[in-house]
Amino acid sequence: MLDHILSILIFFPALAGVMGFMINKESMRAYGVSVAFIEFALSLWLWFAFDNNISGMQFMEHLPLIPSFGINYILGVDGISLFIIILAAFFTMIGIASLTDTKDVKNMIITLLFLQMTMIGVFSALDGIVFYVFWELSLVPMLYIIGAWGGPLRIYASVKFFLYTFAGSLVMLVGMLFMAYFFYQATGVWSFAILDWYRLILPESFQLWLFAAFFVGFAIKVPMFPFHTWLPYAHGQAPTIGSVILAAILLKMGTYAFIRFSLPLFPDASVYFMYPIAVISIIMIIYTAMVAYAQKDVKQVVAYSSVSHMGVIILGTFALNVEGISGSVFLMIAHGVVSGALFLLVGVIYDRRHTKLMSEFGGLAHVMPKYATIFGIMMMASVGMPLTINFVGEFLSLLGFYQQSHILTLLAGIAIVVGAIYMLSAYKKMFFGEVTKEENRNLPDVNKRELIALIPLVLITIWLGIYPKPVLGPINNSVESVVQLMHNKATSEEAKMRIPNVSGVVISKTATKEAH
Amino acid sequence: MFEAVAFYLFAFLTIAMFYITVTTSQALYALTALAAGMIFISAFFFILGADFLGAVQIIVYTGAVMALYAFGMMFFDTTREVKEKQGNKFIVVGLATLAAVMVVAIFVAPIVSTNMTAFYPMVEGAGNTQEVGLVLFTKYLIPFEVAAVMLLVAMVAGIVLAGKKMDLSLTLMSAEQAKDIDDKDKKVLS
Amino acid sequence: MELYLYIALFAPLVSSMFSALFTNTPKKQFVGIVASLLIFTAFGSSTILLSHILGGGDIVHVEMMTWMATGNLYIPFGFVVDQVSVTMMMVVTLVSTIVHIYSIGYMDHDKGFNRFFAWLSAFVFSMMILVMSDNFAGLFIGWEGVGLCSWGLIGFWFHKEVATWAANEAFIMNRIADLAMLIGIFLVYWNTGSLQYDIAFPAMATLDPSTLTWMGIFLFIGAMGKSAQFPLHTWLADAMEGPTPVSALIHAATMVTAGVYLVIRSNELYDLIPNVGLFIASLGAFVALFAASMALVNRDMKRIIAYSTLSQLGYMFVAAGLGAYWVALFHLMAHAFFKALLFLGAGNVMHAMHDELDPFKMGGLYKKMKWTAIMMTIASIALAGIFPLAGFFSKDAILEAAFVEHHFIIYSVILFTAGLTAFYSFRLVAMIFHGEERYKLFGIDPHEAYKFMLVGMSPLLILAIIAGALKGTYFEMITGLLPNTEYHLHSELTYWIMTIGTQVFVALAIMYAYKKYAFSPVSVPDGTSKMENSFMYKLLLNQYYIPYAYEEYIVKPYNELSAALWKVDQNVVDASVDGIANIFYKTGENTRHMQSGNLSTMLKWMVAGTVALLSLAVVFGLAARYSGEIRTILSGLGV
Amino acid sequence: MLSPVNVSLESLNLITLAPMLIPIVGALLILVIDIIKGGLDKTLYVVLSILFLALDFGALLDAAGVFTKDGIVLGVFNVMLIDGLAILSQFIIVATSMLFIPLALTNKRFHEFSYPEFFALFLFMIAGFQFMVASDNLILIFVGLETASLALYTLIAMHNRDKSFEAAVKYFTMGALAAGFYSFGSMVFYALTGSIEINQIATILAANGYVDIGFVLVGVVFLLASFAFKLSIVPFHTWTPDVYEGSSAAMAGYMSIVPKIAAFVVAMRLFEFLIHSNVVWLEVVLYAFVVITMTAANMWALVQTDVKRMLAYSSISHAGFVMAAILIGTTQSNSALFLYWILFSFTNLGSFSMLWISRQKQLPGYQKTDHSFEKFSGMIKTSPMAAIVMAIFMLSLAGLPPFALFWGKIYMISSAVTSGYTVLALIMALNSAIAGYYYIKLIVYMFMKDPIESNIDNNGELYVANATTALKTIIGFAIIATIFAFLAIDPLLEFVTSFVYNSGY
Amino acid sequence: MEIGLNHYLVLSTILFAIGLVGIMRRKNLLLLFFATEILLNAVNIAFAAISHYYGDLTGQMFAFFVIAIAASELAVGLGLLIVWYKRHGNIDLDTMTSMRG
Repeated sequence: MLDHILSILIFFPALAGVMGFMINKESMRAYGVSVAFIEFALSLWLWFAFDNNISGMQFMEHLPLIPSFGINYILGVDGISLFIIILAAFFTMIGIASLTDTKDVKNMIITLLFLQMTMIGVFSALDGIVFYVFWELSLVPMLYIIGAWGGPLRIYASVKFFLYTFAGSLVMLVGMLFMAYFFYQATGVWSFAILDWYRLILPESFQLWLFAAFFVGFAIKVPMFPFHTWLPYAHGQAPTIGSVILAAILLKMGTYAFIRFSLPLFPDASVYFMYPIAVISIIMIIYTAMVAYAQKDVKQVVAYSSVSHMGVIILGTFALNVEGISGSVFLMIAHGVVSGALFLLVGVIYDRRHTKLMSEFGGLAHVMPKYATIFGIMMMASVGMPLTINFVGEFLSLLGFYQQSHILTLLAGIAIVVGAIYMLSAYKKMFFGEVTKEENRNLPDVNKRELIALIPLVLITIWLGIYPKPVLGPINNSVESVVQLMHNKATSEEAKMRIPNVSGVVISKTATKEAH
Repeated sequence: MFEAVAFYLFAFLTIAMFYITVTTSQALYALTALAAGMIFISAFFFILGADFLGAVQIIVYTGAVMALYAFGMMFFDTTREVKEKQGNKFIVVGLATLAAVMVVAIFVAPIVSTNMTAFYPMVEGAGNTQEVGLVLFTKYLIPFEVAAVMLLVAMVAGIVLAGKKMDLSLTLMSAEQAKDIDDKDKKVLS
Repeated sequence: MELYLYIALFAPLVSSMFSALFTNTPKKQFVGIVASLLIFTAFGSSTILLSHILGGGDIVHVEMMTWMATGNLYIPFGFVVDQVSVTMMMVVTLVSTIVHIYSIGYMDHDKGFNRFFAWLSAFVFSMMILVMSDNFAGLFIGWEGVGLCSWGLIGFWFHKEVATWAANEAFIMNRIADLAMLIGIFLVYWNTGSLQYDIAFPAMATLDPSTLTWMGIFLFIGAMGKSAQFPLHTWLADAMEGPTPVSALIHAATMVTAGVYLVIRSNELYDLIPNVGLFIASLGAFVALFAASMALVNRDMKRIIAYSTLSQLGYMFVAAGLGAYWVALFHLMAHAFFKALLFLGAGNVMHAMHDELDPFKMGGLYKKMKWTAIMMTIASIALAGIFPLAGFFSKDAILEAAFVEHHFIIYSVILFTAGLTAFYSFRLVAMIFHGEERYKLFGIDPHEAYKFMLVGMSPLLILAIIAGALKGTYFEMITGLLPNTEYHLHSELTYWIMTIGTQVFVALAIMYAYKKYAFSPVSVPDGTSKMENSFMYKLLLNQYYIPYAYEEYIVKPYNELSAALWKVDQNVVDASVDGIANIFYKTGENTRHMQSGNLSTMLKWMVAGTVALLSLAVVFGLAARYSGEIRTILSGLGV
Repeated sequence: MLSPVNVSLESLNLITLAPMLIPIVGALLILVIDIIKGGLDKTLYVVLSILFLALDFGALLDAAGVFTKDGIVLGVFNVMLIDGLAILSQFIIVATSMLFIPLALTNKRFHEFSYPEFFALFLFMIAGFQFMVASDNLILIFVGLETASLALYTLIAMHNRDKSFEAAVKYFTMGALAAGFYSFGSMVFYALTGSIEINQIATILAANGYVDIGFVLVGVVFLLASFAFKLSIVPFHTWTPDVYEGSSAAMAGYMSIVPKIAAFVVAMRLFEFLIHSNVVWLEVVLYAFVVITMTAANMWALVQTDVKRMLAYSSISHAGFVMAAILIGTTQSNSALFLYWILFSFTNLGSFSMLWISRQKQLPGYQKTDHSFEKFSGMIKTSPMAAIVMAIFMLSLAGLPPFALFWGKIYMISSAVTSGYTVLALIMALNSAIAGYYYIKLIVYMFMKDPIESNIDNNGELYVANATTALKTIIGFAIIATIFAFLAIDPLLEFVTSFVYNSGY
Repeated sequence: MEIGLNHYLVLSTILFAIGLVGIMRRKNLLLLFFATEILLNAVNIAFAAISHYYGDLTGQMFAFFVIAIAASELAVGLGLLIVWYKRHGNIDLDTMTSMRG
């Protein structure tokens, strides 16, 4: 079974989704939770069976699909994707468990299960086209979730989300076709397999164009400035569960793809574009943080904060060294947990008051102390308090990028200041002060169902903040191999210089460890 | 010389007739001019030695086609003047003139291509009809048969469209109405 | 010894978590007691560790577990108990224990009693991490942790707008400094390859000075935030909105001294870059004077003490900057004792006065609150640096250091400040405890604090008195780690002149304060007196208009810029995306009439299409046919 | 004197004729049956048609076997031509027709199906298309084209309502003009080369080195115009939306596939050799056609209020997309054309069938046209299965993986990429995004809007008002094929590529 | 003056253009059909001429089939015309605009 565990992970939720049509409406939530739980357990088993010492792909599956055109069903996980898969399984479970009474709960759960299939598919695909299939397919359930259960502008938001990302990924598709063609030219065989592509060394001029093509697709997904404007709408209108999944997993697709595709395929172009992208990241970080500060709607604050944090992830990715990339992968998970939790928290208050305007609240800490506490913990995680999960990622990302540019890191570091500004002021507006609105006086505190969803998130936030090693270790191994690959493939002098040779570093690292 | 005179004469006549056909507001004039034009065209065929084609032209066009059109016109009572709202005449004339001028500009140049071998040459001593027959029933047998099918299609189409009960539309009827019609049909048949 | 280390470290955490369990329940007396006991345990362990170190024992160094390890980076949770950290631990645990005990009484009627202890113990834990960590990353954990707890405690009474505002201000301002600190840490890592003190510092000796200078500057900026040095000082005065025990613990004794601790800890770095050290000293001297001047006219008891704290931190930086690390640490310790005492005393007064903070509305409280008055007076004497109290030994050493190092400007500034310190301290004491009983006008009936609170405070009182006596032992111990820079004046005479001169100067200042505020009638300032309208008075009362400037030139523009950027986001970035989409939609909308449904038009389109193709064909055909000629013509034209 | 002609039967290669003869015989049989005994039920004719089409399919398989063995086969005085293109396109034509015919078995009664002539004409039409694709003789192409077209005009009109007459008249008149263009174009080529067989034309033109480029271009212009009409390339497309709207949904779906593949094959035969001879003009014009057709049709589809009309514009856009294959002109692109069209056939027929099963006779007030978007509001609430099926068809049309059309799309774009048409590839890709909007629009209506009151009351009956088992089976087939297309792509691709390659394209 | 192929081609083009004018100008359906006949006849002249000048019969064949096609088209066209007329009582193109956009 372990040989096909990835396929099982991908298609089990889909199958369960199809079967879900037969389930009675009242029992649907229980069904959804059980399926998601089984899936989560399977993903944990994957982790358990995962060999931490192997830096390459594990649990590979290979099935010819369109061999004459080089499209094969290839799956595999490494340390980079493993945890995002687990996170996807986890958040689907949490999401379903915390679903408050929505209309058409059956449709919602089936959609979520399909969404889960696409998410896990994206992160385990090792074939460009299979990746693309899941990548695109993930838009559909999300479109439905936002469009059917969202706020007043839901249709605008969902269509915008869909079309924007769709347009971007089509450009990426053209890039993939070019990659396959270059591979064909080099070897005489069509192939979309990512591992095959890794072996291809392209001239720098080609790399630049292909990098740009892939970049459009990824950047919109991340979303990077100035392609980010779909996100506030999507989050603003989406139901809680939609925002949670969107922020926690779907956005990670873009950043993950940068590491899976852009860096190892185009090392020279990555170096070439490092500064422009870093500047974009910094704009993302500061600009969106300031925009977040100007928001009146707490969900929009969290949404813009997502963009801001994604900037740090991108920055870490383009540090092009082990520290930075490991940090950015870790931050993906961290941001997933934290922003997911924040959206859940916003959902809690929205369920009670049906408004997300901060001016409607104030003094909630009096009436909902538990809620305020959990929100506070998550907020502090979001602003990068050490010993919370976010800090590890943020610290490593910035640390990594510092090697490339000091000034830009300093500017990017403003994240920790501006982040604190919008988060604290939002928290203050919502929770501090006297209770001014009569409606808020008797709000019930978080209930059991919400706690079931939130407590694990709090625990993870702190656990991985204190002891990130179980996650960081495998990530580090895989990232090292990626960086080494980049170093080996780099053709230009500058790229060779910028991308460290890990094999040399490994020795010194063990030496460092021995020294302790 | 005769050829030239004939060409220019008939060219003038056909152009004039067809010009009348497309411009006159009297349907009857148009029909007559068209028929005349067709006949003049057959004259070209005779000049060019395509006797069979000339004969077919006269029979089919001036005979069958014109008869059908005339029938149609009677049906529509088009003895009245045809009132047509004309839009921008400039566009119509302009486009057509432009097309003509441009094609003519190219067509006045001689064709310089060489090796213009005739694939189905005319045979000395045989009449045009014979030659045509030979080619038609060997090389163009299949197109000929398909043309027969085409005519059958046209016939069936004509019958269906004009002959059958197209004025009662089952498409627009509700189920009950359609049923009534069926019952009536059955009564008629039985 | 490792066990004691862990106990010292984790007892506060346990305390915090235990208290946190009860945050949502009504006040439980035992929470306070248990918390105090646990902190006391930590204190006990620290004491054992101290005696171990004092007894010449080895430095206790443990590596608990790996925190982050990736690439070349390896950061463990490592803790070290050496001479410096054990001193800090002692200060922290001792003051904490006392503040915990005190708080049981002080927070008696507060419904957030349990929560208070959770935060307070969490703070102690963070502080312990800060001082005990054996690497910069761990230091940063504690650094941020104390920031967080400070946020929670300043904003403890979160229903008060000013309190939460002050909490956020403190947090954000600290964050600015933390950014610099983070950059400093990155610099350390990329240049030395490690964040461990015992690897990084030795490696620094080989680095080039400019790198080291940047390192020193960035780390010091971090220290400036935490220690509220100019220009990041405004948060400290505002932080007085928090409960008074918090002010005593965090904003006087421990957290604010973290910056000093950082500089002391990095002594090996700062020794390599004396220029930066001089800058630190100069800034310290400036802040000492600057803060003292603001304390002169302030009408808020706690703020006055806060400014005095700020001023004393300036002293510490002077010492640290001049390389007299042990002196800085000693002053830090002594200051912690008497300043905490002062604050706790102020807390008693506040309690008695029902949270009235204006000393002009007090007066003559000595009769009602004898013990408090004694304690505060002694603390003030210590603060003023009168022999033989703690302040004398530590402050005198700083003055000596400045003098010996020939930084006479710094020396004279801090000497003058010493006089100011004495004046404002006793201005406060005089106004509160002596003179008319002005509080009666406001109908307040003051009472002395609980006994156990006073008893709890007594160790501080004792230490404020006798700490100077420990100087010798301390010196012996600390020079095991810190540079042994003893300052001896060239001549005995100069020493005596200086010492006695200083004492006299200070004493005169105290007498002036008493004369002005205790022995002559004091009227509540109402904005009419001549002094109140003088420029200097206004300048000082408004804290040199710095908070105003921040509000006007930083906060407001930030708000406006944020709002503007949001507009940009909607009306430019987003609008352009929608605009592109709309181009297609609008084009479709506007050209759909091409499909008029009229057959005649459709036919015209077909012909038009053909004609368009034809014209292209003709152009192309002609061009092809006459290509030779065209080429000749073009070449004739020289194209 | 003329000498007698001796023709041996073997040299005629009558096998080349068999596939076309079968539907003709079938059509005649239907006519005869009707004459002998009138008033028989449509089911008889439907089944008969299917049987004859099945026979036709069998004959095609036979021809395919001959082709794989012997290569290109000429027959009956070299008028008939059986090559890979002919076989592939006939497969598509016949298979799609087999899928289409059962759509006549509707729940409601429609005028055309009550006539046996409908089925006879239908089979004649198929024969016409088959002749059209299985020849490179311009005369036979013309005659075949006209046979098919005349039958098609009638089939449209037989739906028997005002709009369908209007549609038929429009289609007919423009078709007549296109026929004029076609004959004029053929005339020019005949004048140039003395031949009307495409491969001979190509040979002679190449031998002369295209000296009369002006003449060639005029000929190309007129032929291009006539095929642009058939393929509904902008600005020759104007008939398409009206005709689709006027005819029944099933017929519209059929029209979007079969006539076009026939026209594509002829266009491929006609223009491929010109493209390969570096007639730059043609390249430029085709490029413009492809881009304008894709983009403009997409933009018009955006603003439609009726689903069928939207799909009409969408099929114009798809035709433009596929037109790129002719522009690119490599084996890969030509294979991509067939692959795309095979995948397009069942996807598009499926989506039109979904409209067909929801056809009402009386339109409620909120609906101005047969299939206005409002009709589908909140479909997921009342008939979820139908909504999901429809959504999958829409997603497939939008080119969303892993549904059928995606594979055709990537293969097509890939062919552009491999031939260096990078910008074209990008334009093709981005047009899919524009197209995404209007497909999504329907999904938005179905899934995100609230249903109209009356539809809740009758439990979504209207969406399956016209459904029977036969229709559902067809849709079921189409949806399964659409979803699981990826399993069949590989054999399909190999099959198509070998056929195209062995035909020399 | 020798009459060459070009003369016929030009004549054919002119007649074709007249046909186009008719196609575009006529709003009466019947008269519109006349114009389509003109188009086809114009081409026929050219075919016959080419056939004559090349001594090749193919052109005449084409012309023959074109006549056949013209006849069949006429049958279907008239059928459509009649159906439309029965419904609407006119054959004016301008009334035929129920579908648009």
